[in-house]
Amino acid sequence: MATVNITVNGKSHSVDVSPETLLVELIREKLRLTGTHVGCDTSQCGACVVHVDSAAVKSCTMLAVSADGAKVTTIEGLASGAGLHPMQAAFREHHGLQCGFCTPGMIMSAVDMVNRKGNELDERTIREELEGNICRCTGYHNIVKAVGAGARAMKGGGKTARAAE
Amino acid sequence: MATVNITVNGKSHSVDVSPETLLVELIREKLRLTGTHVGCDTSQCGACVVHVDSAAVKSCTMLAVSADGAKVTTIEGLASGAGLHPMQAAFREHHGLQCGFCTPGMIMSAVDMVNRKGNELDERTIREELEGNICRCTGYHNIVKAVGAGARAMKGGGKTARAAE
Amino acid sequence: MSATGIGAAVRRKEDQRFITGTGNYTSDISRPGEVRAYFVRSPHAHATIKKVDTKAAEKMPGVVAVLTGADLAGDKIGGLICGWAVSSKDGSPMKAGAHPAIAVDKVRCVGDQVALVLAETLGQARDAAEKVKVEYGVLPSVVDPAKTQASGAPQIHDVAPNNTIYDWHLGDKAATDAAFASAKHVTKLDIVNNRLVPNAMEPRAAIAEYDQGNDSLTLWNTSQNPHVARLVISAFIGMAPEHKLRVIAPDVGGGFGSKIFIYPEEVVALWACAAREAAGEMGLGPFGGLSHRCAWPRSRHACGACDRRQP
Amino acid sequence: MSATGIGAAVRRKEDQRFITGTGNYTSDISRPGEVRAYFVRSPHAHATIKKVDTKAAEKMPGVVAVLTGADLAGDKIGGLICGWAVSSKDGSPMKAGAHPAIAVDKVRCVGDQVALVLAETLGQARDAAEKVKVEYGVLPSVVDPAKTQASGAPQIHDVAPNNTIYDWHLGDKAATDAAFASAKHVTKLDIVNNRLVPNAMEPRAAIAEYDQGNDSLTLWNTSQNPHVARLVISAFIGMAPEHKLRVIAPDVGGGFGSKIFIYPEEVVALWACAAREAAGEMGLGPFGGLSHRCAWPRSRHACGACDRRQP
Repeated sequence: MATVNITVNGKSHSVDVSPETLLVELIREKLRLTGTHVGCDTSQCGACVVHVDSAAVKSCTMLAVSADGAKVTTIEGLASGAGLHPMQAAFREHHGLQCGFCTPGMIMSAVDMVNRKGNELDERTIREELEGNICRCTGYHNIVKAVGAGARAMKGGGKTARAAE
Repeated sequence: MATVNITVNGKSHSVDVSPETLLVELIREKLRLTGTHVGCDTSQCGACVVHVDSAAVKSCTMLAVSADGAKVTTIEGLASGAGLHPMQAAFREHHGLQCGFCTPGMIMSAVDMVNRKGNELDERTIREELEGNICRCTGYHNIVKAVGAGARAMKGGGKTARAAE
Repeated sequence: MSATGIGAAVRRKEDQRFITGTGNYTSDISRPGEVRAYFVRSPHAHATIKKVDTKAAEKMPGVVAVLTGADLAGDKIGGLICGWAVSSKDGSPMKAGAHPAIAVDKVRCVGDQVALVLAETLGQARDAAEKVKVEYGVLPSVVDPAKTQASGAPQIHDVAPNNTIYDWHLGDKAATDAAFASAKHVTKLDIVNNRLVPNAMEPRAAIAEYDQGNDSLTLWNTSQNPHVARLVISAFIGMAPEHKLRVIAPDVGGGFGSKIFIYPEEVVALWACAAREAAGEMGLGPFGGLSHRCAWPRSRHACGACDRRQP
Repeated sequence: MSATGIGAAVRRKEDQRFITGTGNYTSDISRPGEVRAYFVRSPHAHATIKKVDTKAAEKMPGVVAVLTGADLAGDKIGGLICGWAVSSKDGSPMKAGAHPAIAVDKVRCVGDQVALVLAETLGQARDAAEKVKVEYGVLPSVVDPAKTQASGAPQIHDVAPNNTIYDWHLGDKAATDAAFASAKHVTKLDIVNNRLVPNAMEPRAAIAEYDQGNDSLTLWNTSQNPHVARLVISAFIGMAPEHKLRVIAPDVGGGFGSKIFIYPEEVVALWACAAREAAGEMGLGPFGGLSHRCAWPRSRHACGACDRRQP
């Protein structure tokens, strides 16, 4: 067993894990934050995207011990306070989800996209940047709309959104 | 933390507990054997009676660490195989229970009574011996009948019953 | 009498699980990530609460939160109600005092709830509860019902002068008086009712769970009437709309009427899950995201703690 | 178009939990004392099973039980059914082969279930699964549907000669022949239907729980129709009477029809809880009394593993 010291959504945890434990297993099974999903086990689908030290990471690709000392944000910790993060609100407003399974990963990737590429994202950029996130319900069209709208909405609330990480 | 090695219902366990943990807490919360009940926390009611090395013990009165190395039988392990122990069958047959909360302790005390006093128990003996087990539903009358009948039934199946411990 | 006919004994189906230790009483239930609750209770029958200092308790190992009556009042959780309203003979309604689920300014019986400690284990919660410092202003108490209405008796609820909640009369006074007046012989007798203390084998217990996704609450409790519990906790106490509150009564270890009532601990367990979760105090506790489950494993408190004839 | 009138967008209530990570999909559920399940699967499309040696696997850390098709057959658990019966044009019923939930004598596709490993953690179950030794007698396989009925093609099910389950005709043959005979021009065309592979984001998963006290089973699964699942698992597979089986479908992460079916893993998870509990193999496992909870966390297996065009 190894001890991982990790800050998740602003709270610090010290968790004993076996060495082969994946970050997503620590998040889901040890911390019981089940908003981060596992869709494929093969790093293709992106349902497990979280932010590790402010960068989007597929948490099924990272060992828990590699996240020792890291600050992690999951979908549960994205919004500051009781309301929604602007990107969450945009997914609802634009019907950017159906079954909801891919949605946490989509939103975490989208926020990372804005952090890297800014608030004005054209459709082509959004579609390229979402390559690592698979959805099977929506056909992507409304997801692309939601990400664009969410990116613009983050301009005003950007500080709050970043502060949450 | 202390490690307690204990055999419960024929299976051995190695359990880490804090030193003040009671035997009943180990049984209920660590092993999740919830048939043993806590009615009073003060060793009056007898709902927590189990057998420790073949003697009836109020498991809320014994520290878990004191049971290190012991063989424990709880209500879940009383019957051998899928059927009922003769004392369990007698409680059902004679309606020796209502809400069922005191029943596991009653049955474990009754079996211990037979082990100590034999298969022919008169009403006065049974009532005296049940002093440490409180029931609030039945008025005791059918419990006394059940214990007497169960004791006689154990004559035939006594070996099986004892073997289970 | 045939084996299956009229007069034959009918064996109960539920006995199978009760005699094999596989029943499912409230405190047998475990939910992932649950925290354990322990109440700090008043040692006085009547006292003002001057100060509740939770700081030292909050620093104890495993403690998730220490909550007080002020926190509860701040979240606007209503007090417990009396389900049976009685009017006095003059027609005035009963003068029932407020009954907050955690006492705020004053305790009114031994064992009144003063604070709630939530921790990873019950032992930790109990240890931390000893560190909650409560300053009481002890007041004279009255423990004999016959003396409560005497002149100068301590006044428990301001809304009920002379500690009189109602003055209840039934029947036809004029006809009764006339009957006695014309009676050949009249016998006078003081009748004192026995005090009834239902004292089931299973202590009270509760587990509450808040589902953030549906904004809904579930309460498992040792209840004789979960439907009424849902109605009262929803409509009168204001915890959640009825369709967002589920009350589950699993196997109940005796009740004798005492488990008809809604008890403060059940309300507090629900509130601790829901309201405090929203405030971020429990949501990311020691178990990560799922500590919005609060298990209050057991207490015998409500059975006769204020009755000097009961230990 | 008013904000609330006809034509206004209606925001979905369920979105709130899905966008905040507080949904409740099958593999998000955790039950106290659950053991984790991992299946040993066939690497061959067609092979006899000569021997399944579980001894080494049973000695691996954390292992509770290793179960095989022989164990399942011994407990008389029925195979999976085809819910849509089709008769051939000659009126004969379809020739559906047996479909045991764990293969017994023969595997018939890559990924066919051969053994189940139950352990305290999924990692332990997976490690132990590698120690299950299966001796196969590899048989020729047929993977192109167009070649399955050719002379000399490998025979998959003895009950279906030439691998033909049914020869289905619809319509009026005489009238169609007459129409073609009198047509001025006839175009001949081979039509090959696309293969459809519904591939939802949420993999299949199941959690089964056996309540010894009530002798009842609960299954949580990723199902589009829990009521039918209960009927089939009860009436056809014979796991338990319907009133002793509850099937709960929580949030489902896509299905597209693929989650209409009852899958072998769901049946096996239920059986592992109930039957093996009765046999004493699970009841007092590493978690004491409550290891009769079997969680099969996920697998993508059923989606196209036998389809050479799908990775």
